[in-house]
Amino acid sequence: MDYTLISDNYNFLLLGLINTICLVSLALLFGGIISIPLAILSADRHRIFGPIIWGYTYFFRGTPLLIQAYLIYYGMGQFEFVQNSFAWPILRSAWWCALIAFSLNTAAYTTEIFRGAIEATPLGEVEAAKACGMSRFTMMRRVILPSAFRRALPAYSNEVIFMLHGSVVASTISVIDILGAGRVINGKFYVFREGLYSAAVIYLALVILITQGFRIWEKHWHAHLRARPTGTPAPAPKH
Amino acid sequence: MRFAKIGSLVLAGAFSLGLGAAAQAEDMRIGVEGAYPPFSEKTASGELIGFDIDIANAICAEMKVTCTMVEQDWDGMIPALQAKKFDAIVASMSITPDRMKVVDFTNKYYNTPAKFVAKEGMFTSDTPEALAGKRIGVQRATIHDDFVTTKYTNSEIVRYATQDEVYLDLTAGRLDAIIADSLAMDEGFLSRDAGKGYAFFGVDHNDPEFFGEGAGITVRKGEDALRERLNGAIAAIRANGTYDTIMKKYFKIDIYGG
Amino acid sequence: MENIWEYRDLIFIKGGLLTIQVGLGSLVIATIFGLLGAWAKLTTNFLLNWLAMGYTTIIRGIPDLVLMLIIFFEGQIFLNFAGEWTGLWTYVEISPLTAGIGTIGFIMGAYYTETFRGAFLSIPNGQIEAGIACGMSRPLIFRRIIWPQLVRYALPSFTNNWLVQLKTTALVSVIGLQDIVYNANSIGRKLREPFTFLFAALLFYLVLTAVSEIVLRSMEKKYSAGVRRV
Amino acid sequence: MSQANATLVVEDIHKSFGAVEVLKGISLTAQKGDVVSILGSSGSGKSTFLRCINLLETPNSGIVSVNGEVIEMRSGSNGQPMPVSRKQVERLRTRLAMVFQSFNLWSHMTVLQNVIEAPIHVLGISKAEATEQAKALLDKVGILERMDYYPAHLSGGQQQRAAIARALAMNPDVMLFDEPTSALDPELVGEVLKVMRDLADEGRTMLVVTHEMSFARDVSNKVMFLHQGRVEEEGDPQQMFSAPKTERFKGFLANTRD
Repeated sequence: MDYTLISDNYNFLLLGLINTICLVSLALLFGGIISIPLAILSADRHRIFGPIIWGYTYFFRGTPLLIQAYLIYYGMGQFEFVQNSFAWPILRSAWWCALIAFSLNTAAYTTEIFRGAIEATPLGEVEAAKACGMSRFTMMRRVILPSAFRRALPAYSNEVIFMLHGSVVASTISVIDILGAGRVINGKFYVFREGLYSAAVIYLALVILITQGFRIWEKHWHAHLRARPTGTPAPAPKH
Repeated sequence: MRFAKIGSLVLAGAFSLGLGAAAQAEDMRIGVEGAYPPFSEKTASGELIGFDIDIANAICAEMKVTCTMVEQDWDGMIPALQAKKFDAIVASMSITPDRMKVVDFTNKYYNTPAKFVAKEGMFTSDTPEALAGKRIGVQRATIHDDFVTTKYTNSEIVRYATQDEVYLDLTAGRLDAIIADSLAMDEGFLSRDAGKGYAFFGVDHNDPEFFGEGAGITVRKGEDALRERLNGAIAAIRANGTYDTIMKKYFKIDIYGG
Repeated sequence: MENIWEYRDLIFIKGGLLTIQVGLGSLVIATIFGLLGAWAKLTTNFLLNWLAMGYTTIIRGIPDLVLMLIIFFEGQIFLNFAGEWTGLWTYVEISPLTAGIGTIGFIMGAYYTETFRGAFLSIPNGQIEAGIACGMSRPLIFRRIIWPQLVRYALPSFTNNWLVQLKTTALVSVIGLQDIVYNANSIGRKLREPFTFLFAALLFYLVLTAVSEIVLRSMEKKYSAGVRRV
Repeated sequence: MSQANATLVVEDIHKSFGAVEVLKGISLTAQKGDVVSILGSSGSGKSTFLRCINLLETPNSGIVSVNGEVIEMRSGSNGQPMPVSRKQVERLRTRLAMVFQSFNLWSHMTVLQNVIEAPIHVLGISKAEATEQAKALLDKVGILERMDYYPAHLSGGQQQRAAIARALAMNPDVMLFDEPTSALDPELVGEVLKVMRDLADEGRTMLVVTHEMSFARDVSNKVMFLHQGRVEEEGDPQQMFSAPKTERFKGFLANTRD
């Protein structure tokens, strides 16, 4: 391993790190926004939207992200009308194509996670809300979703890590993400260890950071689930 | 198979899932690319064809060795050679000072200049100034990548794993210009349906600092015996007309270069 | 569309079969690694615990494609080195197929480790004690009491992992293995119909997923007989 | 007293689950300050009756009116009746607070948050006002010092008292208790019953489904005994307990110790 080669080319790796972080966090943001209404509708077993949402999640969860990204990046260019459309300035860029593919993909997985969490809401808590005269909207906003989000957190933290793992696909459609940066360095100096191992270490560090972050978040959010300590319990933290 | 001990069979089996095959002295594996028309590409049935492939076969025949073609993505080509996944690379790899630091080359087996291609009439000059702010597509880890990365610092360089992808994104409108071997682009792109409306612009680029002295066969450092045998084979097929026959099959001009 | 028909052999027969081959081959490896990993995590040997911990942490920490590229090269270098060092072989090739199967198996093994560990922990200890109390030998207890329940408890998570694994096989195209993705992508590019060909590949995966789900879910049903009646 | 100014009037409620008819026409009138105990063995339909009153179960037929306002029903698309206006149901539910057997506190909120939730988000009271009121109520049920705890960290008796405070916070016209002490350990029953006694003394209108005979006898001013979906016997508690008219109620009393 030639460490000077890595330190001399840290700018590529930094660019890759920024691209990966931006892509993953924006995809999670968009995916999250899309998934909430979809999860509510599909937990509701909506007669029209239910099957459509099921089809969407099945399609995106049943096929590899790699092909989804290829399809959006290479595939869309096949059609003249796409190239002439208003969307082309966005679809033209590999970065945006990656973001679209990632967002749609993670939205599908997140929808399923949230749907499961919503369906697992204790019936009694829903009835208590009804008995208080809450409207469906208030009940969803104040009782069902807040408790569903908490229940979904462990599964969602896995999804975040899977999204980070999946984001390496960006490097195969010419985006310089972390792996892409590693491969640029490798290609430039005809080596393989320097670039790949740097990428591996950066990804590992990111995963550890994410895991720790979620652990802290869970600790805060799951105070209501933790077993009661023996003796006098401590009061919940003030918000 | 020349295993010293029976025990090794067990070990090898554990690692290789039935694919372990010890190399025999007169077996050779050659690394090729498969996505660089007309030098190497694949037919509908998955067969490898192209100038590089034919040359590799001719050389093997000349050396009287049995050759296996191993396909490898371009940017892992040299690492794979060093990991001994194959013994030599016949993949239009240019002989450059940078690469000479890590591998050895035979004499060249062809030499053609690099050139820019864009939509017809879009550019008149290919200087770094003329292409400033434009998106230039290249294949990753090629001499062309090295050239534009170093010289065209004001342009956005977009790197691809294969040359095919470069063409696809040029025609998809994602790139303003591309640079690659002129011959490869002429035969593999411009003269085909996909390349309609695109043309060369600017000058021939053959600065030896970047472009070296032509394409050679690549071997690991220090494998002088193999290199000399390959050199001998190249000289032989040039002398006996095999080279010319192959060349005429693919090109109208002489690509060996002066 | 007629192009897809023309290239059907290369895409669906050669590429598709390779994809299935990689999937099933790596499943065998992953199951072995998973069982070994679960055993290493559950045993009281400190070194083995530590090793298994490291294994699952690294795998969960590094994207599969990065690992695959690393193992593709390092595995070969290691084999060469081992051969030279022991003098047992001069060259053993890791073909892309071997590398793909081995790497995916190795990676997914970390996830199966959790599957099998979880399943093992779900078996009430009392049942094992009951077996001991009946005078059953350890292998007998494993074969008659632990194993059937292990399968039952592991199946749901096993199904999920397999569905992930199936999709992971697409990555072998990046190390040059000519699976369905590689072929669809390269031919689609060549013919300038990338969408058509990639979409065909997508549907192929969708079918594999659907078939796997049907088979595994029906197995789950069969194995969960008597687990609980609600 | 006439039905016109009754707080709660329920007339001829029928309810079936599939082919099983659980309620076969039950009526009830509660004036302000009435404490009605509803008794019956399990499966007699007493909980279902209570749940029909605030439409947690939709009755197949029958009329519910609160403070003279009738909940309007219509025939739904599947032939089953459904409320004409969800808004009306939601509004009337705020007048009919319910305390559940299994507490049903919202597990992700602290006790205080549970109590102020509906006043803020359903009644539209300001947070400061709701908090002040909630603290007073929590003090009244004796768990003020536990207001920042999550439900999972409280004993069953404390949780049920918190749930009563949550119901009281709506300042309802009628409180419905669905077996409020059945899920509690015996030593915790007393603290909940005491709170309920206090509420009765205050003149709250209460409907209580219970197995606590002492409560039914001593606290309520009216007792209903249900058997297989019908009212078997009803009337003044003292009379009913000292001289049961029906064999079934006699048997029920004999089998129930308090």
